[in-house]
This record gives sequence, C-alpha cells and structure tokens, in this order.
Amino acid sequence: MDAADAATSTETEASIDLLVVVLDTNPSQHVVRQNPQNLTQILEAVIAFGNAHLMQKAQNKLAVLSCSHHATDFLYPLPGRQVELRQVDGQYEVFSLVEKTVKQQLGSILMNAPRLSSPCESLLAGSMSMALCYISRLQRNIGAGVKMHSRILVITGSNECASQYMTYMNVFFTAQKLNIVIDTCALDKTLSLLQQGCDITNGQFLKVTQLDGLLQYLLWVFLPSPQMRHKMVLPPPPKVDYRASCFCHRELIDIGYVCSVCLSVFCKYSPICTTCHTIFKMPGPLPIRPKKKKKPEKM
Amino acid sequence: MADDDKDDQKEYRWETGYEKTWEAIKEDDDGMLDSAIADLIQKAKRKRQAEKTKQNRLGMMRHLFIVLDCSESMSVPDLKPTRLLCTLKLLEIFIEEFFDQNPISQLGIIALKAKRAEKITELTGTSRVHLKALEGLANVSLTSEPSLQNGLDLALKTLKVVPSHASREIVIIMGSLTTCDPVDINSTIEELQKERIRCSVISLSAEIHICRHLTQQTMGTFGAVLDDSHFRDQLLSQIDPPPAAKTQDNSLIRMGFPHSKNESDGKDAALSMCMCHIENSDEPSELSTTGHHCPQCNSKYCELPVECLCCGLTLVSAPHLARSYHHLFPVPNFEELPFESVPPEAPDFGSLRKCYSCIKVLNAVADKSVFKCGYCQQFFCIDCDIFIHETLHACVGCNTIPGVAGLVYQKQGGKAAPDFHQQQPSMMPSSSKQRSQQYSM
Amino acid sequence: MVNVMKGVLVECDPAMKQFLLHLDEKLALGRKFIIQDLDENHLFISTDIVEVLQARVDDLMDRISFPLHEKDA
Amino acid sequence: MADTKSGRYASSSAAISPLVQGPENLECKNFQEYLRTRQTPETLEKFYHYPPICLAVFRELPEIARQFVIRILFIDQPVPQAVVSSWGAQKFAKEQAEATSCLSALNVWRVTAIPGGLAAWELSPTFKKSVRQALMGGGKPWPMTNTLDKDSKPRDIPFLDSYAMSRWRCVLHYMVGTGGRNGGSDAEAISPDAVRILLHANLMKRDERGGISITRQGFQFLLLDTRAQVWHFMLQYLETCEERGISLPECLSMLFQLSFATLGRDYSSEGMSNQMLTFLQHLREFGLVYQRKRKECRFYPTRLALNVTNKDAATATTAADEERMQERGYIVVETNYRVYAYTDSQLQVAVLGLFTELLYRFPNLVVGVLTRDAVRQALRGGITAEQIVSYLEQYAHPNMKLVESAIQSKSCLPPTVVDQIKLWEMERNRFTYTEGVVYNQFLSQNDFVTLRDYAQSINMLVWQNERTRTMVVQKNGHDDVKRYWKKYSK
Repeated sequence: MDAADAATSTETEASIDLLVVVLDTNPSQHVVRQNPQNLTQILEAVIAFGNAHLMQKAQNKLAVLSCSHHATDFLYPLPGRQVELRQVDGQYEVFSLVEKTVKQQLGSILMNAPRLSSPCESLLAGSMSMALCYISRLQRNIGAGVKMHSRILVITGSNECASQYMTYMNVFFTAQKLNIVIDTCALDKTLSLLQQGCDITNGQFLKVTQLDGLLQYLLWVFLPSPQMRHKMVLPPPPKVDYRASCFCHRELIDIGYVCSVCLSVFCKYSPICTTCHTIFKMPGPLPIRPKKKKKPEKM
Repeated sequence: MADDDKDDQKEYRWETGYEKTWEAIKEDDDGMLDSAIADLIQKAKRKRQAEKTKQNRLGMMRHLFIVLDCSESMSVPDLKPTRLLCTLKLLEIFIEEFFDQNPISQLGIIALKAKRAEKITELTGTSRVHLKALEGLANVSLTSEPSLQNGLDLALKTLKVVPSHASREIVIIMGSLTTCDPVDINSTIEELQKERIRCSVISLSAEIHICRHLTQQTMGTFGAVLDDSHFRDQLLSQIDPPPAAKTQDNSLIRMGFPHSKNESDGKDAALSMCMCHIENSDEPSELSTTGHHCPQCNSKYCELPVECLCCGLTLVSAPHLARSYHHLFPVPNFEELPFESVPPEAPDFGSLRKCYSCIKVLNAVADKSVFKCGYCQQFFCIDCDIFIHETLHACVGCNTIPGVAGLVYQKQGGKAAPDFHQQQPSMMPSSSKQRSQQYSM
Repeated sequence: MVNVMKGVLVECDPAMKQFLLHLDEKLALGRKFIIQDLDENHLFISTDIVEVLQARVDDLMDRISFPLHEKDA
Repeated sequence: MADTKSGRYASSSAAISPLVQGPENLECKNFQEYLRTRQTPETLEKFYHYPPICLAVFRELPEIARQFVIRILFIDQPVPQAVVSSWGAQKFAKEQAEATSCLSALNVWRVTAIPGGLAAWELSPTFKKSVRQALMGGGKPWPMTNTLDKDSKPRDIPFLDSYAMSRWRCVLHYMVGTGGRNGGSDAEAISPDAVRILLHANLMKRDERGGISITRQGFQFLLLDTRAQVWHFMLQYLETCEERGISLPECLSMLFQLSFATLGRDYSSEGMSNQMLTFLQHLREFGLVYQRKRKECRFYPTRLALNVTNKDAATATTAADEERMQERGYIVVETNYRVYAYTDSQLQVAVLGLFTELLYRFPNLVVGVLTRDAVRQALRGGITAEQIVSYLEQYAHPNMKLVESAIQSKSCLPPTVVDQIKLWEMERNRFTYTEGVVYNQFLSQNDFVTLRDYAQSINMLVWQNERTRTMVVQKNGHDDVKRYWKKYSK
C-alpha cells in the first residue's frame, strides 16, 4: 500500500539532504583575474548545480554563501526577504527563485564591495564555519524522527593561506563530529589543507582545470549524496600528506620536536620555544642526545 | 552539581543559608516551565564555558590512570543495571572522547579487587587495548573491600618514571565507602603531593573524607554522583586537559610524522604487515600497501597516533596536534546583551535583526538576550554562542571579517585573561600572531 | 499409467492438519473430504468442501479462544 | 508488506471459490506503479511534453536512475550502455539493473545503436527537453503562473490548512454517511461528480434500495492517512477524467504543478481551457485548492495538493506543519485493550467502530475495547492488521508518545496489543489453499522424475515427493502437463 511503502522506503529517500555551497567570489582569485567573465560562468554552473540538487528530492534543501574579499554573505536563502517573482519561462518557479535571488544578491554585494587595492586572501575557513552554524541551526529545528544529512561544497580558485590553519582545523573536526561531509572543487591549484578536510570528513576533492566543463564535473562528482556515493564509481581519494612542517623553516619533516606546552613543531632541538618562549630543561631521554649534539655542528 | 561547584568552601550544604531554590524557576506566560528550565540549562552551559576559558597553560600531554573500584559495593544496583556495568559503559565513552581530545596522551586502567590492586592495562595511547580490557572487566567477580592505597601506590610506581614534562593524573572511581589499607594512607598522599600527581575522585556512593582530603592535597576534583547522567558529566569533565602544574617542567618531545610510502613515490608500496596487529592473534594483520611508516625504523602502523613498538618514537599526524589547539586558544566569551542592542538591517530589506552566523531572524520574544563578540563586534543568537564555544571553537565573525582574523588570539592574551601576563609573560601578542601564521602544512 | 485427481492443496501446521484428519474420519462435515495425505503439513482435499471447512475452522478458533478481558470492567 | 498480503489474497482467491478473501481489496498504487501499469509508451510520451510531469517522474525514479539521467541530460549523443553500466559500483549491480529497467519501463530512455554497432542509451527527446527546461529555463511559462496584482487580503497557511482539511473531511463524512448529521450545512454535501468518482473507485456502491453505501474498500480507504487518501482519490479521478472529456495529460500536469507550487502563494487560472477550469472546480471541492469565488481567477493551492505523490517530503516538513496538517491525535490505547478516543466526530467514531467494540459514548469521549470478535470482523472485511495498527499509531494521543516504552520502541502503542492484533490476523491464515491437481501412482521413478521436472520447468509444480511419487500441479498448469505426459508416454 502506498503509505506503507513510503514509510518503509529507504531511510535515505525519506531524509532531508542539505547542501551548502561556499562559493569563493574574491576578485583576486587567479581565475577571475585572468578573465572576469569566468566568475559569471562559475556562478551559472553553481546555480544549475544547486537546482539539480533541489530537483533530486522534494525535501532537499540548498544554501549558497559567497566568500568575498571583504565579507561572507548568504546568497540564498534570504530569510524574511521574499523576492516576489512569476515564471517568465518554462523554468520551475522554485529554481528560478534560486537563480534570481543568488544573482541579485551577489550583484548588490559586488556593487557595495570596497575596491580592493592589493590581492588579498579569501577567508574560506570563516565562511565554512558560518555554514556550520547554519547547518547546526537547521539540524536543531527539524522535527523529531526526520533525518537530515548535510554537506558543504567549497568552490574556490584562490589558494589557502596558513594564517587560517587553526580555523580550518576546527572546522574540519567540527564537521567530522557532526557527520557533515566537506567536498572541495578547486579551480586553480591543489589545496592541501582542504584536501585534508575532505579526507577527514571523507568527502570528495576535485581539481578542475578548465571551466568549460565545470557544471558536468560538479554534477558527476558532487551531486550524488554522500550516502549513495559508494554505489557510484567516483574518483579515488587522493593520497593526503599529513606530515607537519616545522615552524623554523616551514619544511615538511619526518621527525621533529614538539613543544610540550604549545605543541609547536621544530625540526631541530632548541632550548627555548620560539612560539611560547618556554624554556626547556635538557631532555633526559637518551635517543635524542646524539641528534642534539649533531645539530649545532650542522648549521 | 551544586556541591562540587564550590568544592573548597568549608561549609556543607546544610550549613549554607536558607535558599529558595524554587524561585529560580518562573512559569512563562502560558504557565509552562519548559522555557524556564531551558534557559536554566543554557545558563549552566555558559557558566561552564566561562570557567573553561580561564586556563591558557595546560598539560597537553597527559598520562592518566583510571583506578576502578571492583569491590562488592560495585554490584549495588542503584545505578542501572549495576554500578560496575554503568561505570564500564561510561568509561567506554570516556576513553573514546579522551583520545579524541588528547591525541598525544596515554591512559592506563587499574582495578581494585579484593584488597589488592591489579593493573588491567599499561599506559598506552591506543584506545583499542583499553576497550577490550573493559569488556573483560564486565564479568569480574565483585568481592570484599577495595584498597585505595594499593591502587594509588601501583599508579604512583608507574607514573614516577613518566617524563616530567607530561601532566600526571589519577582518576579514581570509588563505589565503596571504606578502604582497607596496609599502612597509613597519608604517607601515600604526601608522596603523590610531592610527585605532583593530580588525583580526582568520583564517588558513586557518598562523599568520603579521605577522598576529599586526597583531592584537596593533590589539586584534583572530588565529586559524588547523583545519578548516571550526573556521573557522566563528572567523568567527561575529566577530559579537558587540566591546568599545567606551575612547576611542571617543559621540554621538546621528539616525534615522528609518518607518511604512507606511496605518497613519496607515485606508485604503490610493496605489500607489508602492520605492527599494531602483529601481536594480537585474534585479528591478525593482513598484508596491505597502505599504512604509516615510522620514519626512524620504518615499521608500519595502520593507525595513528601510536608509539612505535620498535624504536619507541611517538608517531602522530599534524591534525592530531591540531585537535588540541582549541584547548590552548579557546574563543573568548561573548558579552550578553538585550535584544534591542542588535542593529536592524536596512529597511528595504525588511529591517530585520539577524544572528550573524546562522542568519536566524531574531525576535524579541524568543531571543531576549543576544551575544556579542568583543573583537568582531558581531551579534549571535544563544544557540550559535553555545555552538561556537562548545563545538566550533572559532568565532565566526572574527574569521569572516578581514583584519579581525587572528587578532582574537592576541587580544585574548591581554584582555580576556588579565592574569595571563604575570603567569605567562612569554606569550606576547606578537608571538601568538606570528604563531598563527607559522602553522602551515 | 498415472492417476490424476483435481482438488485443493492445503498447507498448514501439523496441529491443524491433525484437526482436519479428525474431522475427516469423524465425518464431521458429513463426508470424507481428504483425497490424499501428502506430508505432515500438506493435505490434498476436495474443492467443494473448502467453504464448509473454512467456516468450521473459524468456529473452532472461536471455541478455543477465550476472551482476554471481561467487558463489564 | 501490505501489498504482498493483498497479493496473496488475490492469488488464492484467483484459484479458489469466493469464500477465501475476495479479490476486491483496496490497492493503492504509487505514481510509478500507476505509470507502469496504466500507461502505454505513447501516452507516456504525451505526458513528457509537460515539464511538471517530467519533474514528478524524475523524482519518482530510484536514486541511481536519477544520477544516470542527470549525467546524460546535457550530453547530446547517445551513451554506450557499457559506459553507463561502468558508472555504478560492481557491488550494487542489482540495484543498478533495477534502475536501468525502471528507466526503460517508464520510457525515459531507450536503446539505440551507435556507429560501431554498440547498444547505447538515449534519453527520450521530449523528456530531455522538458527536464532541461524545468531546470535551466527556456520555453514558455507553465500555465497558472500569470502575474497577479497583489491580493488585497491574502490567505495565510493556517487558514488554507483548516480549509483544506474541512473540505476533505466532508468527502469522508459523506462516505460514512454522516455528512448530514454533524454540521449539516450544505457545505457538507458533495457534488455528483465526487460521488461518481467514489462509485468508480468502488469505495462506495449502490445497494439494492438504490441508496449509496460504503464498501469494504471504502473502510480500508478511511484507514489510510490523509495524504494516501488524496493520492488514491486523485488517481481514481484521473481514470474517469478521459470519459469526462478532459485530457489526462493536462490534468496530470496541472495536478503536479499544484503539487510543486509554493504554499501560501496565489496563482491565476487565467487562460485555462474550460476543462481545466472544471478540473480546478473539482480540486476546489476536494480542498486541494482554495478559491474565494468560482469566477475569481485567483486561487491558492493547499497542503493537500503539495507533494501529492510523495509522503517522505511531507513528513520531512517541520513538525509544526505536520501538526496543523494532521488532525491531532486523539486515541489512547491501554495494555488492557481499552481504547479511549477523545473525539466527537462521527467519522472517527465510525472508523473506530470498524475494529473495536464500543462501550461508552460521552460528549467528547468514546470508550471502546479491542476484542477478538471486533478485530476479526474487521479482518473479514479485508482490513489488514497493519492498517489497524498504523491507524491507531497515526492518531495516537500526544501523551501516548511520551510513554517511556514509546520513546524506546518505534510504536507508541502497547506492544502486547499490537502483537495480539497481528496474532488475530495470523490465526485466520493458518491454511493456504492452492487449487491444483494431484498426480500419483506413477509406475516408474523415471516417469515421475521427468514429469516433475517438466512441471518444475514451467513452474507449475506446487508440491512433490519422490518417495511416494506424488506431485501436485497448479490447476491452470494441468493441461500442459497432461499434454506433455501424453507426448512422453508415447
């Protein structure tokens, strides 16, 4: 019987899938500086992708954030502000609502954005943390007995900078705790930090070189919900390098020394921590001594 | 809770003034208590937060012994199904959480059976071992009395040799009201005090003077549980690293950062065994190409962190270290403000008031109080406030608005914790700024 | 040569089968109706009896089931 | 599981005299089944000219199938089957096969040959066109979306919900023949068209005295949850609409357009054909849309119309909405089989009366008890234990859900009661009858084995035993087997 079937239908079918797209709209991205048109192209792809997600199931949800050089804003949805619109063409009204809202909003943001003098990083980690807050709010509000699967898709052409390292890590671990999958679509170069994030939350990391196929890439790799990805053949997870790099020379190291107070990493033994200025007492454990002797001579 | 919040006050609950507890609870307009209770809970949460953010120098590398009472008294069914089973269940959670939060720490379990102490697991950094051991404990025979002293001595013996840069702790879970000790236990307590081993006691029955004394001498905490959920809180509160003992000497610890072979050279490495499964027969190690190789002796492990069995090098991955950073750099507390203080949006956008992070439309009824970050000047709803402090550990505003980022950690040095400087002159704003940049993978 | 008979295959638990056998030999339904006893939970019976049988089984059920609660409580 | 049950009844009753469960049980099809069973490829093709239908069909597809469609949606040449099958993980080949067959069955894609003689999949052009349109835009706007001036006094969602439920209830009231009694206003009466549909769906039937009375299916229908009721009802409507001279595709399209509409928004019926307008009026009567006046071209879709095909979507909406949608739970079931129903609605009492023995009646409370006889009565009526339990769960009083046991187990009913109801059902099915023919007294083992294997091969074999050389063959298989035997024995 219809009702009974629906009730017993697979939990994945019944659950809500929330997709939060974090779109890097920073003008100082490489792709954008090459050719400002690219941004619109990316935007088109993202909108189509978002709608494709909404098309999957009636109860699917979508949110889009823009991470620009000066601020992070929601492009969709905009609570309390309903864009009153009627269909102009054959597009399903909900989809055209998404399209209109996103475009309008982004337009107004770029209008009011301060001119950026010099290229500056986009604070992706922050935007992701905002996405997490949004997700956790929806999580709180859904009715009892309803399951909700959430994921974050980061689409960026800029490269991450070390100063956000801690925020990134906090975001990743939070996502991991809340079973939120982090997907990344890198438009420029491979991003080792986000790669780690994807690996930790077992999401997909994809580097797209030419923008023309972007929509297809998105649809193929990122559209399947994490719950069903194991049923599809998708690009294998990249080998992520979790080695730390020392603070003194920023080099990846195999063996290093960790400050017992602030956990900063050094490639050679030094009597004082350059980060927290703790003075270390000469270590007892033997294995270190020979190294410690050698080191000074080396440099 | 109440009683362990004000541990060191000399007066007992019944000596304190006559307090009208019921006045704390107000009915809301439709005569319901839920809302009132809800924000009591909220308050409690924020209170705990407030306490947390005071520490800034912690014993990150912990060596902790759980001393578990396995005497007759543990068979009492006041905790369901029995004290022991309930405890074991909670301990499972505890151990998982513990290693999740303190990846580079070690743990050991000691059981107090029939007047003598028995080491169930050695100090080690892998949760698997402990969990298996716990299963074993489930059907241990509970007889006669425990001996607190024997337990402490055994733990002490092991912890003595632990390198002094680590924080050394003992958590005792006592079911019994009595302890049967060979000699004067005070000597042991002095010993512990001398060694600066932090002892905390969770009593499943009632407050016991000797335990309270012990904890007070060794800067630990004492708690007597009301019910299982309270027990849970008590136990999990042991997960956050304790403030580092002032005199705990610091040092650099040598660690290995393994990387699976096939990253270095593109092609897959040859099949090989992993060391972690080699010794236990029930789940024998299977050949595989993946795995983490000790950079020193090149033996392979399938999971991190772990102490290399061959050369004794601690093997970790960068994220493991990162897991603990939020202990060192907690988000400064937000300031609680009335709803009206939130600046409304521009009128053409409906002049709404929104939570900065979750764009929830605030309304005067539901969100009477909002929360403002002192650095980015953004407003948050209470849920986000708690989420940010308890789970996310990063202020959304400070990380999305350029210029403010990173600043938090400096300011916090100066403002949030004024006592910070005398206590830790080294950690100058600049240093923490530069620190936050220094991280790079 | 092979012998062929039309009828109805009844599948049931051994207990019920015994009951059917009982009905059969007591001629409770007025006549014999079991064509062949196949195994401990299969019988082959004549088609036209099914209706009566069903009714009979139902009231057996009624007889062996006792009210779970007295209604005037 | 419900439909497997009905399936067994069907089979057994097909084989047997009318006494064992009659065939006429309520069978609800979901949209996909409906399309598969009721429609020919040609009609499907007709459907696919309407984006709304395509959207609905798409959402009905199995998950993997949806991915496949999306992947080839923007590819203009056919895709080799080998390639498509390489998309799915080997472990789930079975699911994948189902998805593929489903896509073919619904005529969403078809096999074509590509140069090199490989078999390839190609989306039905119309379907592809419509879906693309719905997704990316282009083409002409859907009907009923013409711009409207702002509604002077727009209707809010709570209003629409209550309106919808009241309209829908009076259909149900009519079915249990209580339409006149409570409320009694003309609002309670329902149109001849509606009655015709009820008759067609044989939820009701004309009895000897020319009066109209509810059928067994009718009662089963009442036990469904509102959404399922609406969907079933609409399906029946669609079947009658051809003879009413309304084009099926248009109706379907309109129905889905409503189901995708935004709750609380007003739409315009401008430029609709007359048939569509009549259709709209019917929808209005059943409470799927709200319209102030017949003539007014502004109307609001109600929650009944929303996501008409898919229950999950509804349950996934926030609890608050569900609360308003469903009438609040009013039934308390105790472990002593007592049922307390806090209601004064004739309808609910009537339904309750189907499977409980009513003891007392108070202005706002009915007390009944689940007795074996009552339940068996219901079971005889073709109502399944499943249905009874689910009904009780559906309308369980909120407080029932707070009981500790309820929090642990999924059901909020006392387990003993649930089990007992199931047992009562099971005890009725202690026999399974299969009409057939017995073959025995074979002369040689060979004869037996050959004949048996043959019967098996055409899977007509019901039972066999080597030792006694006895086998039972289904009735309709008898002739074949006989023929084979004749041939063989020569």
